[in-house]
Amino acid sequence: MTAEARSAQAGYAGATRYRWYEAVPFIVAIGFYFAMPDYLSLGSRILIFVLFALSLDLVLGFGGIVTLGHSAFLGTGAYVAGFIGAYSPVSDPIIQLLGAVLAAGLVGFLTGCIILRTKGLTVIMLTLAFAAILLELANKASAITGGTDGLSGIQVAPIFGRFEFDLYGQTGYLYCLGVLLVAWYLVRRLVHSPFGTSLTGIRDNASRMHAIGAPVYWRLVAAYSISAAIAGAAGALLTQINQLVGLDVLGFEPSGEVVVMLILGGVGQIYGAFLGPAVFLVLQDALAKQFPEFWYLGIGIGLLFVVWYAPTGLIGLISRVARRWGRP
Amino acid sequence: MSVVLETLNLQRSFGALMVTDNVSLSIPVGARHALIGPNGAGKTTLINLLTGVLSPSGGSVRLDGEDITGVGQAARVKRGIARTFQINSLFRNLTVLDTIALAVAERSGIGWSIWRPANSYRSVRDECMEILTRLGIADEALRQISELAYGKQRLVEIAVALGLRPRVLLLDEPAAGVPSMESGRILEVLAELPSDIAILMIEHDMDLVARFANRITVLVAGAVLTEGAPLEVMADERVRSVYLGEALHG
Amino acid sequence: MNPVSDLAASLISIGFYGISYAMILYVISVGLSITMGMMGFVNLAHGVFAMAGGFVLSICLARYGIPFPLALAAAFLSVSVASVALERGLYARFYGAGELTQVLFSIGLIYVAIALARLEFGTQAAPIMLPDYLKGQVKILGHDFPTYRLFVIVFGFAIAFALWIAIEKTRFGAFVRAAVDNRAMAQSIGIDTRRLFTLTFALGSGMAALGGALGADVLAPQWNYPLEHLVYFLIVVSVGGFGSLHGPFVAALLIGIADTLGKYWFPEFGAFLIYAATIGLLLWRPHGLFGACS
Amino acid sequence: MTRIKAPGLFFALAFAGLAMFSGSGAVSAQTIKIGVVSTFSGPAANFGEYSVKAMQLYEKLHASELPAGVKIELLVRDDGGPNPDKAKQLAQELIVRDKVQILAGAGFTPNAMAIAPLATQAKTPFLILNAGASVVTTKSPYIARFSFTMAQSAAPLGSWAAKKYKTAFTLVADYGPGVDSETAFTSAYSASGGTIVGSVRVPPMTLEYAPFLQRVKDAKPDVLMVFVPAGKTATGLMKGFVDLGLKDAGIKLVGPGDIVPDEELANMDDGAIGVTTVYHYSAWADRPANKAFVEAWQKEYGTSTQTNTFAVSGWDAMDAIFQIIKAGNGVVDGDKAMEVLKSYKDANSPRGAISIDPETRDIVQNEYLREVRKVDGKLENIELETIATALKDPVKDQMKK
Repeated sequence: MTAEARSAQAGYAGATRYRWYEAVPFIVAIGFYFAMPDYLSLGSRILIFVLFALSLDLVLGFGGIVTLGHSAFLGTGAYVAGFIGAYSPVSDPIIQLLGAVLAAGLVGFLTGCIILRTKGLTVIMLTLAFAAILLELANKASAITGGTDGLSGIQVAPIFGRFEFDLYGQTGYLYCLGVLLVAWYLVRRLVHSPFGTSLTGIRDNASRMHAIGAPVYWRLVAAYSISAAIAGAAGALLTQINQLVGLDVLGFEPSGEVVVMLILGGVGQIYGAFLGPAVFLVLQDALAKQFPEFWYLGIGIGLLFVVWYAPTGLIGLISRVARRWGRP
Repeated sequence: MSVVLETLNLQRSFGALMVTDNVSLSIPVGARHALIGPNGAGKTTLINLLTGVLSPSGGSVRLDGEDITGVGQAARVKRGIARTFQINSLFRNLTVLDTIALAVAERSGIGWSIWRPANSYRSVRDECMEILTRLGIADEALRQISELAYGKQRLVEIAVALGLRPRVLLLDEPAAGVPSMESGRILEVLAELPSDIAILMIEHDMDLVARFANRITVLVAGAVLTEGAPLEVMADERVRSVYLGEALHG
Repeated sequence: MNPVSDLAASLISIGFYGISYAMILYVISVGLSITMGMMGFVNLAHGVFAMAGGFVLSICLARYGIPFPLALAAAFLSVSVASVALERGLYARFYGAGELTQVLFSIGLIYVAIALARLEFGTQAAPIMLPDYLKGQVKILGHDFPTYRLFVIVFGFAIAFALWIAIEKTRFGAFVRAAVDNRAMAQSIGIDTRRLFTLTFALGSGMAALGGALGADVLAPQWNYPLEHLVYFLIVVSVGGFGSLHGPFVAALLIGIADTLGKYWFPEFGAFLIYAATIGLLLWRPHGLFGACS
Repeated sequence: MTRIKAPGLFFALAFAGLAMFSGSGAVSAQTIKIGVVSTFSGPAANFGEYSVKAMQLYEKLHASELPAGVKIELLVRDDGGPNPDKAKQLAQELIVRDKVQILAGAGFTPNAMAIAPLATQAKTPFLILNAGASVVTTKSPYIARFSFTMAQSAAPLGSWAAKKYKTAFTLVADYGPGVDSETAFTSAYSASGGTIVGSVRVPPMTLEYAPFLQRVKDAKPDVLMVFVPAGKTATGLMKGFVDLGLKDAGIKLVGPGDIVPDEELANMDDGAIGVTTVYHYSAWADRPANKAFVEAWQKEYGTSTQTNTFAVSGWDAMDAIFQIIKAGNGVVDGDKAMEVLKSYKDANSPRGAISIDPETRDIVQNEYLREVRKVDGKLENIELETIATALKDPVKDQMKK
């Protein structure tokens, strides 16, 4: 990436104004709504994972924290939204969403305070371990979580009291898109702020950031908590769309897959988080249909291909191609 | 001259190895102080102790007469101690401007701002450009660090430290790895720094030390061998033998 | 009936199982520790080699009736050789790449491997038919111990000893230690790190295969093996401290015994204990028990 | 200035790519579409694989019975394991996009629960092929179960065990089915006068059972009831049972049939011999209907593969689907189909006489006492006696009382 391209993104000399291509994901998403009304269920799933990947991009892409336990927050959000819907009279989706965001942010803050004292592989192990403990906890507390049978009986009222979640998933899709839009705006502001720039600095060279007097640890804890809160929102959406929470939201699979999706798309560039999940889930959907039993092979080869030819992810690949075309 | 930074019997050991052995230094306001010694003498360790990267096994560090031995790295920076690194320690993926702006932003307390875009902080940008102009690298402001020549990266190292508006500047071999033609430029830059900044410089190049310093401390095996005015120190037999040995090795 | 000697008998029995489980973990993980420490490669696909070892053993025993010791050797050799091709063809390209790329690469490799394993071996675990002389029980000091578990323990200690000799006392070992300490330095003093990496990688993968084969009776070779057991291997390596040789040994013993005793005394805490212990240990020593503290 | 133009293009392509996968096209009105959402990858890949194979086999053998011109199309989707959100997405797409008339599958209870509201909304009959939690059928009036409930085997097992053994220990995997069978066994066993001397719940993916079995050994029960996931976990348990000397100590190992699955027996060693279980099916049952089923299966898929519970669920479900199609003469209407299902009876299923309880839409079937024996050098589940005839789900029966 050239200096111009980089500075066009963020930083003190950067440009914060919006460029046309930043609207593309949303235009495509809206186009998708009209063009493929039969695929809105897959569409919602993609939007939710985009949100999840976006939250991961904040810590992994901008903060440089490699985590294999991000499902801890997806799961916390999913269960808290589920608890509110199942055990309290509150069935308003927005309130459930906010509850999930707060709870996941809090869990992120508490675990972040511990995890971020360490570095490298130790961080990976600690994130893994915390997610595993939460999974065990949810399994043990089957009286309230439903254990492996899942938490059901979740009441979700129509959004704003008007728009009901329907069989075709139209409301759900637009709702997810709305939440994603808000989260994207927040993340974008954050990334362009001095805080975001300092995160990039920490990722590139933490000891340098110490030397200029930045409170590196607390910056990371803050980023981690915000990321957790956004992941919690993704979890809440999952709950509200399905009106059911399964134990698998806390499992290793979402943690691992979201990392794969994000790296596939490209880390630290916001839009990699949009592209990665879209490609991964569409591929998964298509391959699982063609060869229901062996889609791993396709995904695996696809990943090796990307690692081999596009180490900066699909976004990196695209900008390379774009540059070549742009300057013959 | 009032003392700004001093150490009293500072000690640090790694296991059985004493890397800083009873070092007492005192740096007055406006000092141009050089710290020399052979490889492994514990010079960088001393800087790490002064900046709070390492905590000492014994002794104390004082700033303006106040004990800051237990004070963390960030807080020391806030109180005016800045450093550069022996090996370029910059942000490969950031621009020169952003690199310095990070320091300026931390100093002016906007590092926590999460809503306003960074580029809307005009004053930060102006201050960065002012520093870059002073160092003669304003043209490079928008280039990425990794695209810069090594000598220019050394200047950026100094610029970052200046962005912190230090009262005490600790330079860890500012000209290391720079061809002698360019090292002259670095010396010029240092000479132009405000005279009220106290500077402690680690340096190997005796030529450079002779031109820069008005006081020299010689560190050998973690302990102070001698301290004094440049001519005095360079005439010292022990120093000569240490450096002769070093030269033969090197 | 004497409750004290009853408890002692139970503990001896449990401890025995814990140690044999630990040996399996150790033999599989030690290779990962060395490759991670020396090449700085986050190889999440290490379990693939262990799985391959298990499958090779199963095929040798069930399909071709090859004697057990030869089958173990075959697992080690075939996987070592195959891993050289993988290392030269794929891994080598990513030595300089970042952690993230390596994570993605090795996950891709896992996906491909498990898909192939499924195509070849189906969804069920491969059967392991132990020879008769390793079945049954052995009586030692009045206690009955399963013969195979005893074999695993003896074998594990022998491997640990052999590796210690190989790394501490041979020229190859000296090179490996030098490269773990400082790769650039090793290169500058004339060590052919390229070849050294390949050899070490082959050794590490071979150890994984040996461990996978040795442990196949407990951790049955099945196509999802590399993902299923990944976390345990990583725990052993990170608790032991990567790049260390005796680290994984001590960590495996610690984890094997603690896990087994924990499940015996507090079964209701299930998997909590092991994760809580890992978190505790890593907070106490972030670089692991024997990791380089830099 | 560099403009990153292509991302947009790529997004467009990525989503446009979707369009290509959507083209199922128009089919003749006489094609009945059946969507199967089950597990074909992950540790539980057997669930879907065997059910679908049995459904295809039934369809192949009975195609001539369909009304003239009517064809059946199976649309198979992989939920990858206990992933309710994935299962729900797949089911929803099958309903709204592929317009399937009948749904089947659900290896896991949470997946069934996630699909249930869709079945209700779309009035699509949903035939459960595995998920065994009692509560599943209450989640939608369009659900009918062709597999089993956990209590159906565990409760008769408890009553039977209490008559022969005074003290029992239970060891179950700490997840839904395990806890369900523990509960059903314990209450039946206690009700019939037995004493539970201990119980332990183990992590579901446990392979090394030594520490748990040592607890059992310490407690010295007469009988040990276990439920752990089929496959290598169950194999590991039986190895430990022998290795730790529980078998020699005279402790009897019993459990629901899930612990000695028919398709896994070939991979188990002799440690499994003597394990006594209660289940609704055995591949070695000598009912003529079963012999014919096994023969047809092995002719189609090879003699090395066994029929099992997933296969028989798929087989019977397909039989019911044929009845629905025949009753509607090629037209499937959700409500009418449910009427057919509620009165569904088959005296000649490979598992014996079965029917669907019109009240609960749950399966009513026999339970057999079986023992693992070695016959001609191979392990087989031999049915000893029928210990419950036309048994309804005991949990729902109890709730009524």
